Amino acid sequence: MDLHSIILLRHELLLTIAAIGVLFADLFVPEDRKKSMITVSLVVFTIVTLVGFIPANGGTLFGGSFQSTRMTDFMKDILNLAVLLIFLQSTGYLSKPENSWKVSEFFVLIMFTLIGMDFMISAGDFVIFYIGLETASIPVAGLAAYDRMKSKSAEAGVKLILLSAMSSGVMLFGLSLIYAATGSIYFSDIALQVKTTPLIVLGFIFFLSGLGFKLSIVPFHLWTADVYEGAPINITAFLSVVSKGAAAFILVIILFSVFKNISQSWEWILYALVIVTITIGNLFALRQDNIKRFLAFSSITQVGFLLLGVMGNNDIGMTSVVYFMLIYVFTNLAAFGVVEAIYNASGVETISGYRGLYKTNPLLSLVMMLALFSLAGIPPLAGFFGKFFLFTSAASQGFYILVVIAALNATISLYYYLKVVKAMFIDPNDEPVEKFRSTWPMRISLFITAIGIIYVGFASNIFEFIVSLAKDLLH
Amino acid sequence: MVDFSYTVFILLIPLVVFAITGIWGGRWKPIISGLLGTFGIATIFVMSLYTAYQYFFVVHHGGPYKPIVAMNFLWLPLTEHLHIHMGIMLDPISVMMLVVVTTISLMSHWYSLGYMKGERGFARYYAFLSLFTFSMLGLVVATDLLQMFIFYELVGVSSFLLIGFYYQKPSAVAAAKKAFIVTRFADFGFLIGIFILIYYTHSFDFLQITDPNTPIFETALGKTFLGYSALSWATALIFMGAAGKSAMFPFHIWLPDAMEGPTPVSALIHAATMVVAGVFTIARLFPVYYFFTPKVLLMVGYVGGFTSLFAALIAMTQFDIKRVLAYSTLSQIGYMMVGLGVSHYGGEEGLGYMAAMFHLFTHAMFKALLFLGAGSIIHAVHSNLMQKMGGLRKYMPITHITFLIAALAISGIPPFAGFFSKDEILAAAFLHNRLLFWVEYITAGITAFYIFRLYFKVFWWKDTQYEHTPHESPWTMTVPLIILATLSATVGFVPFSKFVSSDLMPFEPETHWNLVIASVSIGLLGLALAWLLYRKENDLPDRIAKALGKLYKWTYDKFYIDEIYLFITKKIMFNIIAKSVAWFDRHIVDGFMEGVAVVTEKTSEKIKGFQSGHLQQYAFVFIASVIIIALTVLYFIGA
Amino acid sequence: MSLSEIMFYILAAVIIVFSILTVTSRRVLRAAVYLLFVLVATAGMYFLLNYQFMAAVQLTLYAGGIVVLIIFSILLTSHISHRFEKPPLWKILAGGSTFVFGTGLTLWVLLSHVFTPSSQKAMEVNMTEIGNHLLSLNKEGFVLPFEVISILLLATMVAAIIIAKKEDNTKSDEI
Amino acid sequence: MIQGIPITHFLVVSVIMFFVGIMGFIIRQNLITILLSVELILNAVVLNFLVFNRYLFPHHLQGQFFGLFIIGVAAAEASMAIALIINIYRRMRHIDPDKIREMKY
Amino acid sequence: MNILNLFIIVPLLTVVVILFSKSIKTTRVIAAIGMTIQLLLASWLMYYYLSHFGVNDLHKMIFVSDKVWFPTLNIHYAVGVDGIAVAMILLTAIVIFAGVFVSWTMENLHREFFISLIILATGVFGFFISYDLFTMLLYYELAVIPMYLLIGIWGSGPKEAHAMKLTLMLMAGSALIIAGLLGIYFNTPTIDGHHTFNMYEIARYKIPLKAQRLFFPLTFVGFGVLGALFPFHTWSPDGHASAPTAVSMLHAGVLMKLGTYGVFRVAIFLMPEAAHEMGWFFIILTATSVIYGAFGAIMQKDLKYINAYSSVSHVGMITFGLLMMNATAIDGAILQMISHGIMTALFFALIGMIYGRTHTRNVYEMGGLLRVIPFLGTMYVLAGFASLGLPGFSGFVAELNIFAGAFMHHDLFHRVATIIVISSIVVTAVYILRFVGIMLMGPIKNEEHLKLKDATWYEKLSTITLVVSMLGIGLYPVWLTNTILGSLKPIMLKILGG
Repeated sequence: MDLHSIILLRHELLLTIAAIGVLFADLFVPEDRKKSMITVSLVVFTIVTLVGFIPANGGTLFGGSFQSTRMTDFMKDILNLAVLLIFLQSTGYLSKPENSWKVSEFFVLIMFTLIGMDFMISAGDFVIFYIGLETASIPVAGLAAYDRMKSKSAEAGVKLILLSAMSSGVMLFGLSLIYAATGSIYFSDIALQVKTTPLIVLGFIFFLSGLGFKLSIVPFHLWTADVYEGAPINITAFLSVVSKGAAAFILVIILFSVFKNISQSWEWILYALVIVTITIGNLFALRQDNIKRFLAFSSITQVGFLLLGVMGNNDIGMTSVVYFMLIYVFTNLAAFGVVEAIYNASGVETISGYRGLYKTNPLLSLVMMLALFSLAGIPPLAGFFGKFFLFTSAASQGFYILVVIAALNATISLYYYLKVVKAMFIDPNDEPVEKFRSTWPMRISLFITAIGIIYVGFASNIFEFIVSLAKDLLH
Repeated sequence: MVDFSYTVFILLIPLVVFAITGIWGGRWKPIISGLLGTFGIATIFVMSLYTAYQYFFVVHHGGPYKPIVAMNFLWLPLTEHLHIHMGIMLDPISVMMLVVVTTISLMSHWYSLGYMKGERGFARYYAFLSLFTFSMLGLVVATDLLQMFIFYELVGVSSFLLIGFYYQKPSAVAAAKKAFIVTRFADFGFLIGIFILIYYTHSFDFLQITDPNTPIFETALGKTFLGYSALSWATALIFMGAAGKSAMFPFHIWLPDAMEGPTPVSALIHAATMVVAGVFTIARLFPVYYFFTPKVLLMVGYVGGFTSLFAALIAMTQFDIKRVLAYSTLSQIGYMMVGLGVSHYGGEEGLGYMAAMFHLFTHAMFKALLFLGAGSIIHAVHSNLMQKMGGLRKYMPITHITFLIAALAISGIPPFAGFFSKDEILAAAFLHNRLLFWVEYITAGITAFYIFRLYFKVFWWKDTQYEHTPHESPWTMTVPLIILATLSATVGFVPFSKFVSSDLMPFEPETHWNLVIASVSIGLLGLALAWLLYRKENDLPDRIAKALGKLYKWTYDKFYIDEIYLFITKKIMFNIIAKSVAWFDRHIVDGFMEGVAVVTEKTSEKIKGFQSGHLQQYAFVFIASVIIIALTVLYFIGA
Repeated sequence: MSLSEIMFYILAAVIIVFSILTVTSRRVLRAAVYLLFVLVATAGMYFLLNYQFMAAVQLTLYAGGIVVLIIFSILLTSHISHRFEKPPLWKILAGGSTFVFGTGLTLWVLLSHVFTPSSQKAMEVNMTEIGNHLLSLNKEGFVLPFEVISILLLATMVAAIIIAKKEDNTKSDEI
Repeated sequence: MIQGIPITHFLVVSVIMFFVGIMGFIIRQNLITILLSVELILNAVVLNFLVFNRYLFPHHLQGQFFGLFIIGVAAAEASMAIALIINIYRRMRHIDPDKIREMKY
Repeated sequence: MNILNLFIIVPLLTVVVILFSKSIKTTRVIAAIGMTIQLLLASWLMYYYLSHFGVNDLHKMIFVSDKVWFPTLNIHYAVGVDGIAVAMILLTAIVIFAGVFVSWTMENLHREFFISLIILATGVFGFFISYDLFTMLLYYELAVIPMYLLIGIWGSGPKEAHAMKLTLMLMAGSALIIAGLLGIYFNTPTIDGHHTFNMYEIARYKIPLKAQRLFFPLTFVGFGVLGALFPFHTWSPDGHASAPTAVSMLHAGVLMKLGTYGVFRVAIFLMPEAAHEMGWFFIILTATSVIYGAFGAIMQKDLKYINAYSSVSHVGMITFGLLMMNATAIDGAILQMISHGIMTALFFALIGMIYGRTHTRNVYEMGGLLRVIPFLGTMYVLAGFASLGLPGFSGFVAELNIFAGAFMHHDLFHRVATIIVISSIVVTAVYILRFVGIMLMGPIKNEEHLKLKDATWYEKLSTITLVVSMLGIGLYPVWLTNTILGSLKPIMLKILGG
C-alpha cells in the first residue's frame, strides 16, 4: 500500500479508523458516562467529513476492483455530510436514558454502513459491489430495530432483513446469469460483453430488482413504508437519504457504464418503473397520517423522479441525479430533522398532530415548509432546480410524455405536501404541540439544511462542478 | 377660409363641466352646479349658432356645402392603415344637429333649474346632463364610423344614468337597464356592420365612404351571403344599431319605459336628440345606402313606416301622458325614417332626405316643448296619469298655450313647424312609394287624434278636484316653454332645402298643393274627432274601447312586445341558458376536476391492500413483478 | 453412466426433494434438518465439480454454522412438537404460481441459451491458488472483499449484540 | 466439468432450488422457516456461480470466489436475521408472519 | 447594475425589512413604501420607454443583460424588456400598490400576509422582466405558490379546499409548461447545436412542425390554465371567492395575465406554425370561455363569483385575440390584459370593501347601497362600465382592437367566431347592469346598511389609483398602443413570416 492508494481509499480508511476507534473508546467509558460518546463521535465524524473534502485525483486499485474518481469522492462527501447531519439530529434521541447504553453502537454501526456504501460506490466488480451493498444494509436492519422495546421497531427490523436477504438473493441470481453470459465479474469486462440476449436481459432484470429494492422502486418498494415507520426517525432518515443516495449513484454508474449496450432495453423498463413508482408513491402518500410513513411514500415518489435523470443516459443525466441527491440530502433531512425534534419534544408523529404548529413553533414550521416545498419542487428552492434538471435529462432523450406524466404527478405530490403545510399553518387546534426548544446540534443541522435548501439551487457552480465530474467519469 | 378649430370647445366645455360637477359637485351648493351647467351650455349654444352662421353664410354661402374637418387627431391606430380618429366634421347635417342639440340642451338645463329644484343629487343630475350633451355633440360631429360608435355608446350610458337618476325607484332602475341593454344589443349589430364594412373596404372614414363615386365597395358588393351582398349586410346591421338608438320596431320597447327619468331628460334625450341619432346615422351614410344598397334603404323606409303606424296606434290608448308622448316620438321618428327610406339622391329627387332632416329639426322643437309642458303639468299635479288631470287650462295658462302650440305643430296644422316638415315627407313618399305614403297619411290623422286626446283630457275634460291646487310653474320653467313654443311656431318657415340636401347642393322644392290640402285635412279630422270625444267628460271613449274589445286590449297592452322580450330574456336567457351554464359549470366541468381528485382518493383507498403489512405478500409482489417485467421485456426483444 | 453421473443424479434428487420438503414440512425442526440435507447435498455437488475448498466451506460454515444457529433459534422460539397450520390458500396459490412461472421462465431462458463449455485449460483449484487469490492486490485478487467482509461481520456482530443484549434496567424474559 | 452431465442439468437443479426457496418464502408460516427458504435461495445462487465457473470459464476463479463471499455474507445475514427474529419473539411471543402486521396501509 | 433587477431587489428588501416589523402599523407602512417605490420605478420605466421609442422607430429590448447561469445547459439569467413587458410591469406595480392599501387593516398575521403578498408580486415582476424560458418558469411558479398560503390562511369560506384546487390546477398547468419548455429547448435546431432557453434566440429558428404539434398544445394549455381557459377555469371562481381582497386583486388582475402572457410569448411567438395550424381548436375553446363565462356570471349570487366568471369571459377574450395572429388583435389582447387587470382589481377591491361593511357578498341581500356608500358605489358602477366595455375606459379600447383585428382575419371561421365573441358584450351588459341594479340601486333592503360608512382615505387612494389608470388608457390610448404595436413589429415578423 503506497501513499497514493491510501489517498484513494481515504474515505473508507478514515471511516474504518473512526469506527473502530469509537468502538474501542467506548470500552473505556464507564456505563453512566456513555452519553459523552455522543460528543466524541460527533467530533470524530466531523473530522472525517472535513478530511473527505480534500481534493484528490481518481485512480483504480486492486486490479480494477476499486475505482475512485472525483465523482465517487464527491458522492462520498455528500453521504458523509448527510450522515453528519443525521448525527447532529440524533443527539436528542440518543440522550434518552433508555438508549444511553448503546450510544456508541449507533454511531459505529452507521459508520460501518457508510463504509459499505463507500465501497459499493467505488466498486469495480460485482463482488465488491455486493459486499458493500450488504454491509450497507445488514447493520441497518439492526439499527431499524434499535428501539428494540418497541414492537414496531422490531417488526421493521425483521421485515427489512428478511426481504433484503431475499432481494439480494434474487439480485445474485441475476448476477450469476450475467456472469454466465459474460464470463466476468468486473464491470469493465462485462461492459464489453453485454448485448441484448435473453439471458443477459433476464439477469439484468433480476439484478435491477435487487437494486430497485434498495432504492424502493415500485413494485419492489413494499418494505419501505413499514420499515420507515417502525425504525427510529434517525434511521428512517438514514435509510431514505443515505442508503438511497448510494444505491441511486451506483445504479447510475452500473447502468451507464456496465449496461450501456442494452440501454434500449433498460430505458423502457425504467420508463414503466418511473410511471408506476411516481404514481403509486403518490397514491399511497395521499392517505397517510403518520408523518414517517408519509415521508416514506414521498421518498418513493422522489426516487421515481430520480429515475427520470437516470433515463437521460448521459452526463447531464448523471449530473442531475447527483445534484438531485445533494439537494435531497438537505431537503429530506430538514423534514426529518423537524419530525425528530417534534417527536422528541412531544411524541407526536402524525400530521394531524401538527395542527397549529406555526402558532407555537414558527421556526420549525417554516423549516418544514421549506423542506416540503422543496420536495414538491417549488422555486426558488433547491428542489425545483433538482427536479427541473431531472426532467431536462429525461427530455434530452425525447421522453416528453414521461416528463408530462411525471410533472403532473408532481402536482399530486404537491397536494399532500400542502396538506402538511395546511395542518401546520391553517388548521386550528386547541392543543397544538407545545412550544419547545430543540437541542443545539439539531438547530445547527436544521440551519445547515435550510441554507442548503435555499442556496444549492441557485449555486450553478455546484451544478457545473458535478457536470465536470460526470464528464470525467463517463468519458 | 374660416378657422373652425374653436369648435373643439363646443365639445370640451360640457366635458369639463361634467368632470368638475361630477367630482366636486357634491361639495358645494347644488344651484352652483346647475348654473355652471347652464352657462356652459349657453356658451356652446352661442358657439353653435355662430358656427352655423359661419358655415352656411360665410364659408359656403350658397353651397355646395362641402364637409369641413375642423379638427382631427389620432386616437387609436387599429392597423397600419386603419386609424380611429377623433375629430370634428362640419357638414350641413352636423351643423344643424349642433344647433338642435345645444338649443334643446340649453332649454332643458334652464328648465331643470326649476323642475329639479330641491332634488337629491342635483349636482349629479347636471353632471350627467353635461356628459350627455358632450356625448351627443361628439356623435354628431363624428368623422368616422367608429367615433360615431364610441359616442353611440356614450350617449347610451348617459341615457342609462339619467333614466336611472331616481335610482332608488325599482322601475327606474329596470327602465335604465332595459334602455341600455336593448341599445347595446343593437350596437352589437352596429359594430359587426362596421367590421364587415372595414373588412371589405378598409375604411370607415365618412368622407371616403360617402363619396357616391367611390370604388372601395367593389369587393364588398361582389361577395354575397344568402343572396345579399356583403355591403347590404353591413348597412343592414348598421341600421340595426341606428334602429336601436332610434327605438325602431322591434327595438322600440325601451323608449316608453325610459320615461321613468326626469322629464327634462325625456325632452332632451328621449325626444329631441339621442333618439334621432339613428336617423342621423342613416342620413350620414345616405349615399352608401342609396347608391350601393337600395334594398336596405327601402327596408329602412318600411321599418320606419311600420313603427310610425304601430306606435301611433298604441299612443291612442295610453293614459300616462309621458308614455303617450314617447309613443308619439316613436311614431315621428318613423316618419323621419320613411323620409330617408323613400328618398332619392340629388335635388328634388332627394326631397325625402331633406324632409327627414327638416322633420328632425322641427320635431326636436315641438316634441321637447311637449315634454317640457308635460313636465310642467306633472310638476303641478304630481302624477303622470291623465285620469288624475283635467281642466288644467285654468290653473296653468302658459303651459296650456305652449302645449297647444306644440300639439298643433305635431298634428301638422299650418303654419306651425310640424306642418312643413311632415308635409314634405308625405310628398316624398307620395312621389316614390305609395304604400308608405298611405301608411304615413293615416298615421298623420292618428297623430292629430292622440295628441289632442291628450290635450283635451289634460286641459279640458272635467274639473278635477286636486288635493293641492295646481299652479303655474316658476319662470325658470315657463320661459323655456315660451321660447320653444315660439320656435315651434316659426321654424317651419326656415328654407331648409337651402341648407340641407342629399347632394349638399341647395335646391327649391316644389309645393304639391293637393298633398298639402290632404294632409291638413286629415290632421284636422283627427283633431275634430278628439274634440268630439274628449272635450267634455263623457263615456263614449270607454264604450268605443269596449266595442273594440280585443283589438283595444292588444293595443293598450302594446301588442305584447314587452312580454315577448321578457320571455326571451327571463325565460330563455336567464332560466334556460344561464342557469344551465351555471349548473354545467358546477357539476360537469368543476365536477370533472373534482372527480379527478375523488377518483385519485378512491384509487388510493382501493389499492391500499397492496401495502398490507404482510411480509410474504411483499415478497410475492416482488417476485411476481420481476417475472412479469421479464416476460414483457423478453417478449419485446423478440426472444 | 459413470459414477460421477450417478452421484450427480442422486444428489440432484436429494436436493430437489429435500428443498421441497424444507418448505413444506409443517414441523419447523424437521424443515431445518431437511435444509441441512440440502446443504450437504450441495456440498456434494461442489465435490463433484471439483471445488473441494468450497465444499468444505459449505459444510463448515453453512451446514455447520448457520444451520446450527438456526436450530438453536428454533429451539428458543418453538416447541419441537409444534406443527403449524397449513398456509392459507392465497399463499399456496401465490407461492405455487411464482414457483411454476419463475421456474418455467428461467429454465426456458437458460435452456434455450447455447452454453459453449470452455475448452480452455481448467485452473488448478488448490489451497495455494486460493490463498494467492485471496491475498492478491491485482485483478482476480480478492483481498479487498475479504477485508470488507470482515467489516461486515464485525458490524453484524455489533448490531446483533445491541438487538439481543439483555438490558439491565428492563425485566427480561426467560430467554 | 463432469463428463456426461451437461451444464443444463445442474442449472435445472439450481433453478428449482432457487424457486423452491422463493416459494417457501411466500408460503411458510414461521419466520425461521422463511429464513430457511432464504438460505435455499442463496445456496442455489452459489451453486449457479460454481457451475458456471466450472463449465464455462474454468480458467479463472471469479465465480468460486463470488460464491465464497456469498456464503460469508449469508452467514452474517442469517445471524442478523436470527437476532431480529428472537427479538420479535421476545416482543410478541410468536414468530408468525401473518400476525406481524402492526404497520400497514 | 441593471435597473430591472431593482424590480426584484426592492420587494425582497421590503420583505426583509418587514421581517423585523413588530406591529401592523409599521408593517403596512413599510409595504406601502416598498410598493410605492416599485410603482415609481415602473412609471419611470414606462416614461423612459416612451421617450426613447417613437411610433416609427425600431423598437428594441431595453436594459438587456444576460448572465450565464448554468453553462452546461445554457441557462441564463437574462433580463430585458420591450414595450409589452414594460406595460405589464406597470400594471403589476399599479395593482400591487393598490393591493397594499386595500389590505391596510389586515391584523391577522400581518407580517406573513404582506411578505407572501410581496413575494407573489416579486414572482410576477420577475416573470415579466426575464426572457430566458427557465427563469420565466422559475418566477412563474414562484408567483403561483404563495397563493396557497394567502388563500388558505387569510381567505374566507371553504378556503382550504379552494386554495388547494387553485394551486393544484395551476401547478398541473405548469407541469405541462415544463414539458413544453423542455420540448422547445431540445427541438430548436440551433446552428451551433447548443440548446438554448433564450426566447429570442429560439425565435430565430423554426422549430420543426412535428415538434410544434406536440409542444404548442402543451404550452398553450399549460399557460392557458392560469388564463382560465375553458374547461380549465374552475379554479378561478372558487379561488377568487375564497381569497382575501388583495389576493383576489393580484391574482385576477395580474397573475392570470401571466398565463396569457405566456401563451403569447411562448406558445404563439415561438411556435407560430402550429398556432396557425391548430389555432382553430383553441379558438373554439377561447370563444367558449368568453360566452360561457358571461352566461355563467348571470346566475351567480356571490359578488366574487360574478366577477370571477366575468374574468373568465374577459380573459378568454385575451387568448382569443392572441390566436387571431395579427397585430391588431394581439395589440388588443395585450391591452385587454392591462385593462382587465386594472378593472378586475378594482372590482375585487370594491367587493372587499363592500364585504367589509355589509358582511355579505350575496347581491340579493344588498340594495340601494349607492345612497349610503356613494363613493364606493360610484366606483363600482365605473368598474362595471369598464367591464362592459364602455368607451372612455380601457376595456373598450382593448376589446375594439381585439374585435377589429379578429374580424379582419381572412378566414370565415375566424370571423364567425368573432361575431360570437362580440355578442358577449351584450351578455356582459346584462349581468353587470343587473347586479349594479340589484345591489347599488333600488330601495335599501337591510336597515343595518343605513349605518354604513363610506370609503376611508386608503380605500379611496387605492380605488382612485385604479380608476385613473383605467381612464388614462381609455381616454387616450395612443401612448400605450404605440408602445405595444412598436414592440409587436419584430414579433409579428416571426409570427407571420413563418
